[in-house]
Amino acid sequence: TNTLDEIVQRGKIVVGISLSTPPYGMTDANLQPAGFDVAIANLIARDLGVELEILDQVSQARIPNLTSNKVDIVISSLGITAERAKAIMYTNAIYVDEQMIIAPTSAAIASLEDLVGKRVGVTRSTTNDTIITDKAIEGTNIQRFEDDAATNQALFSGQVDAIVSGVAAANAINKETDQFQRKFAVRQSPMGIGVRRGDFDLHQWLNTEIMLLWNSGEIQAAQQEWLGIVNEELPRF
Amino acid sequence: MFQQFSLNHVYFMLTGLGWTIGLAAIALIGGSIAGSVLTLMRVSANPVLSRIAQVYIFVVQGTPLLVTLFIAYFGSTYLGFTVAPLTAIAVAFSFYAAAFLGDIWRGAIQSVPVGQREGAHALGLSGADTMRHIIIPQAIRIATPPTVGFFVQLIKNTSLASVVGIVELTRTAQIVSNATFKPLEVYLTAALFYFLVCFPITLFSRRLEKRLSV
Amino acid sequence: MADIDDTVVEARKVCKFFGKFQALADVDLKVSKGETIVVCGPSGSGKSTLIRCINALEQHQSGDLVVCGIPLSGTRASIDAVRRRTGMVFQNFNLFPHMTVIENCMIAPMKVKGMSRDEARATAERFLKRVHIPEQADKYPIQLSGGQQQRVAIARALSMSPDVMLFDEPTSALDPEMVREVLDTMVELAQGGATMICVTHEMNFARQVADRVIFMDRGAIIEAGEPEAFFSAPRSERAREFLAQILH
Amino acid sequence: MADIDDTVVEARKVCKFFGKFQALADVDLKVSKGETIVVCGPSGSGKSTLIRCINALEQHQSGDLVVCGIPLSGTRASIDAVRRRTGMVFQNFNLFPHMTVIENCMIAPMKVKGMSRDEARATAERFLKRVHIPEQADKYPIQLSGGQQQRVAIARALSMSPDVMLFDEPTSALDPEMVREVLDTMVELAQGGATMICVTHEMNFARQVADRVIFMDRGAIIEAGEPEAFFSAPRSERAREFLAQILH
Amino acid sequence: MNPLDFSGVFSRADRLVDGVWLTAQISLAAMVFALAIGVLAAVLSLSGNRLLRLPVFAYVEVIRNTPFIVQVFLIYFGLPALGLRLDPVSAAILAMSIYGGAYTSEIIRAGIQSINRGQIEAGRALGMSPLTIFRHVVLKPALASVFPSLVAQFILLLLSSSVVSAISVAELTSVGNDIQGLTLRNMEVYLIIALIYVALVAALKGGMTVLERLLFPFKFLRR
Ligand SMILES: Nc1ncnc2c1ncn2[C@@H]1O[C@H](COP(=O)(O)OP(=O)(O)OP(=O)(O)O)[C@@H](O)[C@H]1O
Ligand SMILES: Nc1ncnc2c1ncn2[C@@H]1O[C@H](COP(=O)(O)OP(=O)(O)OP(=O)(O)O)[C@@H](O)[C@H]1O
Ligand SMILES: [Mg+2]
Ligand SMILES: [Mg+2]
Repeated sequence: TNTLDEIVQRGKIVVGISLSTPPYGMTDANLQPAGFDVAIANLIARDLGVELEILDQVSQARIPNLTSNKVDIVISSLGITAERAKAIMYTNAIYVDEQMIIAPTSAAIASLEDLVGKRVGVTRSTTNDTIITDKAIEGTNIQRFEDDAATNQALFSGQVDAIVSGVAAANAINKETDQFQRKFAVRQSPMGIGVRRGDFDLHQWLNTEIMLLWNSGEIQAAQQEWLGIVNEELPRF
Repeated sequence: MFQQFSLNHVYFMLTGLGWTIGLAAIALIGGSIAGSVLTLMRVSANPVLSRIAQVYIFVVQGTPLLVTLFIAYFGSTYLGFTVAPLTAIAVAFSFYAAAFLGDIWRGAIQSVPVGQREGAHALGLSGADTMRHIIIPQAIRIATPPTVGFFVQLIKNTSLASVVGIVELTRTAQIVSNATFKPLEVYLTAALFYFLVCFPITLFSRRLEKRLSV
Repeated sequence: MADIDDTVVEARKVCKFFGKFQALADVDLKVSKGETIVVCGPSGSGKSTLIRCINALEQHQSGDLVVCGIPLSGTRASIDAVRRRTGMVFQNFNLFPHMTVIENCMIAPMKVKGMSRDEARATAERFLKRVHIPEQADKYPIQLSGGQQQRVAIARALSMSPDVMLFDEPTSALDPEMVREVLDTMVELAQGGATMICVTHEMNFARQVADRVIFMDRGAIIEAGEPEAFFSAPRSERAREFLAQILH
Repeated sequence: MADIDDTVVEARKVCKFFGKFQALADVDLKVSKGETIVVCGPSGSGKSTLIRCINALEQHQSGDLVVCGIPLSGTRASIDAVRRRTGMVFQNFNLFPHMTVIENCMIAPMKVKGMSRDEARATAERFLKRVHIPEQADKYPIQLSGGQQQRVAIARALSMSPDVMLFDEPTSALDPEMVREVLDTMVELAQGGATMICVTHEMNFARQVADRVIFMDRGAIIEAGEPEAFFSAPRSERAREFLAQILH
Repeated sequence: MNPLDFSGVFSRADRLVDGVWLTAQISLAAMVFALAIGVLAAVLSLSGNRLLRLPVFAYVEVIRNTPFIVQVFLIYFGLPALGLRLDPVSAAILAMSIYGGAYTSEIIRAGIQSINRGQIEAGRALGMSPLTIFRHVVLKPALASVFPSLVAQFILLLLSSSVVSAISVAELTSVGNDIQGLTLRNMEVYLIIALIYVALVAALKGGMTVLERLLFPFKFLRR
């Protein structure tokens, strides 16, 4: 079966998005799906000339939904790693996030060394998690929470000394309060769209689409609207 | 970008509550049917059937419901077919509830004194008539409180349905919590909704227990 | 099912084992129509097992047991047929607590004999009158005294018009003053011509109506005879000991 | 706590109500040291209530009740003191199922009298010997026959060396052959000089050892007298009826 | 459809072992505390005093009728506002104890009520104080009679420990979720996790059966 043909034939693309990970996937004030991932999904559906159906998914269901044909693609702030790429195929990046350390303004934290002996919160299974796990110096106490709300709450309630967060979330926190500030960036990480292994036609079409959307400036506009920053360059592979 | 936790969100959570109640109904009905089958297997004179039921109960009770649901929904692909979310829920919850209800109901049936069965047999009542007119009416009174108690847990467990993409109460709470970054307030609201649904049921069960014990 | 002679129960060399334990050892017994038999013996001697085998609540393993002309072969059909034609009264009454007195007496005639509700009610009322408690028909068992409950149990068994009534220590769970009313009911039954096998230690009852007293020990029938002869001069040592013990 | 005379129990116009229902009506009773009293009467006549008031399991509402020289006034102290000095044996034994026989007999001496474990064990062994079952010391109650269990219950009560032993139908839950062994134990006790109040319908026991038989009905003591006189010629109509009923 | 590939799970077996160990520890600790809370609450709920019964009623009903995850959040994120800051493991044990205690108390209450009144009267007749009667006459047979229900509840408590992954306790489910995130092999991880839980439950059941025989030998005797 060729997923690309199927999508066109049925006139509908089913996209798996987590609606509980703002600003990527969320609901707006009218409780309609919104966010960066949703914006990209809309553009893709428009250019395919088909209707868009969004399937809300919890993080454990993202990949099974894809591999068991419940969705056609996954746009769900999926960080790209080599091990993950064994389970699914990634398209070219649609956003490169920067993992920031956020901590109370009063805390003297300037480098990974300063995190030794401290409790660092992160949302489980996100790129943030992968990166801090990879980079943290021996002795750093990493605590993994199930979603961003819990991770942020841990910081607010003092249950952790710092958290690792994407730029957008950091912006949002700063908008709310000045008790916490960004300390330093740990690393940059690209995020792509997930496609079933072997779906080469669809994969190729999406890469083409991403290149066109970048050239037309629509990806940048979506980044600006939802993430508050615009990447200078997107890596391609 | 943070939204204020507003009445709008509460409405949204109410739609989730609607799903929760619907799912609970599916789980209760499916679970009761499957539970009856398992109970009959468990109390049957056939040692093979009873043994199968025993192993089934042990394995399913020992497996987290999330995993059961996950396997029901996604595992079917490995067998070459796909199932709709609601089908998966009906199947997984029925299987899960059957394991617990089978246990509860078997206990109730066996706690009817043997003298009752013998009294019926001595009168010449058939096995089926004995079950229907003598054993089950008495077992129901014994089984009702623990059954109702289990139903409450089942209602709370429908929160796991989010894994198959259903936006029930707990999932709406997650979504709202992540949009507002106010997990405490949001989850407390959700807890209140659950409480309002479940408390009348446990209260009913307590009443029943009291009435039956006198 | 030829009932040509008057034999209601005939046991020949009946044995019953629970696992390795032998509860009945080569029991021979013949009970004719209209007879009243009293069975006594120490605890664990197999009295209950004997009458439970007779109405097929237990299955004997060897020997022949013919009840109401039906050889108990272990088939469903023979078991069902025998249970229909025997009535049983238990020590603990075993009334159905969720049914009223009259419902207790109606359920078997309706479900087993296929009587209509009205017919069953009429029958039940007749037998409740026979045991002198027609006015309790609509109460639940728990609202009755022990003596009344046991009389309901007798009426319930009678409502199937059995060929033989089996009693397993029907008075031993009763308060002393209630024993009398149940025994009186049983005496009436016996004098009315019913065939009865009663496990009981009420020796006055045995004296009054038993045609034969049977003494069991360790699964075997040790002695059988007319009540007067048995009580005044038991032949076996064991029966003597036993009687000395229960007639403190 | 002047025990100058030999009175162990003295009741004067004792009344006991359950709600509006009067269970004891102006009961007068005097029991002296070494006496054996048998109490009988129909079900619900207040026999149990009487002996439960005597050991303060129930609180009477009016009248005076003095047990072992202690006026039962309802205070914690008087209740505790009376319970220590009375021993009670129940119809259903009420042994502690989770303790071995000897532990059943040791727990009260240790926890109430503060005996050491060794002392309590020695006492318990003595009383188990007295009731003729020293060899069952390490079994659990469920492993014993009913008669043995009741004898353990007697030993347990004796282990507190009570001034008076109270028995509430100690043999009525027993198989007929076991009644004898318990009665024998009680006879030995009585003949050994113990003060005993026994609710029982075992008339032969009463004949053998009772100093007085007390007949109760509807909460009142109707008749009291020597056993022979009471059994052969009860004065009251009610007692006559009752005796006719239980001596079927 | 992807073929099943367990290599990413097996290569992280050491982390699973750590997770199992932590799951076992917090579950056992919670069982002990839940039992203690359950006994206390059961006694209070049977007391004649309304002022003692009412709080227990409220406790049991609130806990039974609200999701466990909310109770976990309140203890971990809510208590700091009151000045009590617990590390994740302590918060998890506390939450599980409170949750298990509510169910346990109902079970133990039933056990205490199932004790024959005659037992208590026998204790009184022997002159025992109420406390002595409770400790030596009531509690042990009560626990013995409801032991199977307690074990069933403990199994549910063990399974409920998976929820505390939400407050960053690295128990079995949490380790499983980590591995899912790293490998995206969700089905494989869940199959292994389910097997481990079934094994844990089997071990718990086995242990409890042995314990039952040791603690309550009188339950297994026949004449
Ligand atoms: N279902 C059973 N399984 C195993 N053994 C049994 C069973 N039923 C009875 N027995 C044993 O068979 C023997 C005879 O039992 P039965 O009940 O017939 O005695 P009984 O004479 O009626 O005694 P009792 O006077 O105590 O009622 C006893 O030793 C008893 O333990
Ligand atoms: N706790 C109680 N509450 C209410 N009524 C009670 C209570 N205990 C006893 N009674 C009533 O008091 C009356 C006397 O009871 P009691 O147990 O003393 O009688 P008894 O002579 O021992 O009878 P039995 O021979 O049946 O044991 C009965 O009518 C009984 O119903
Ligand atoms: Mg018997
Ligand atoms: Mg009494």
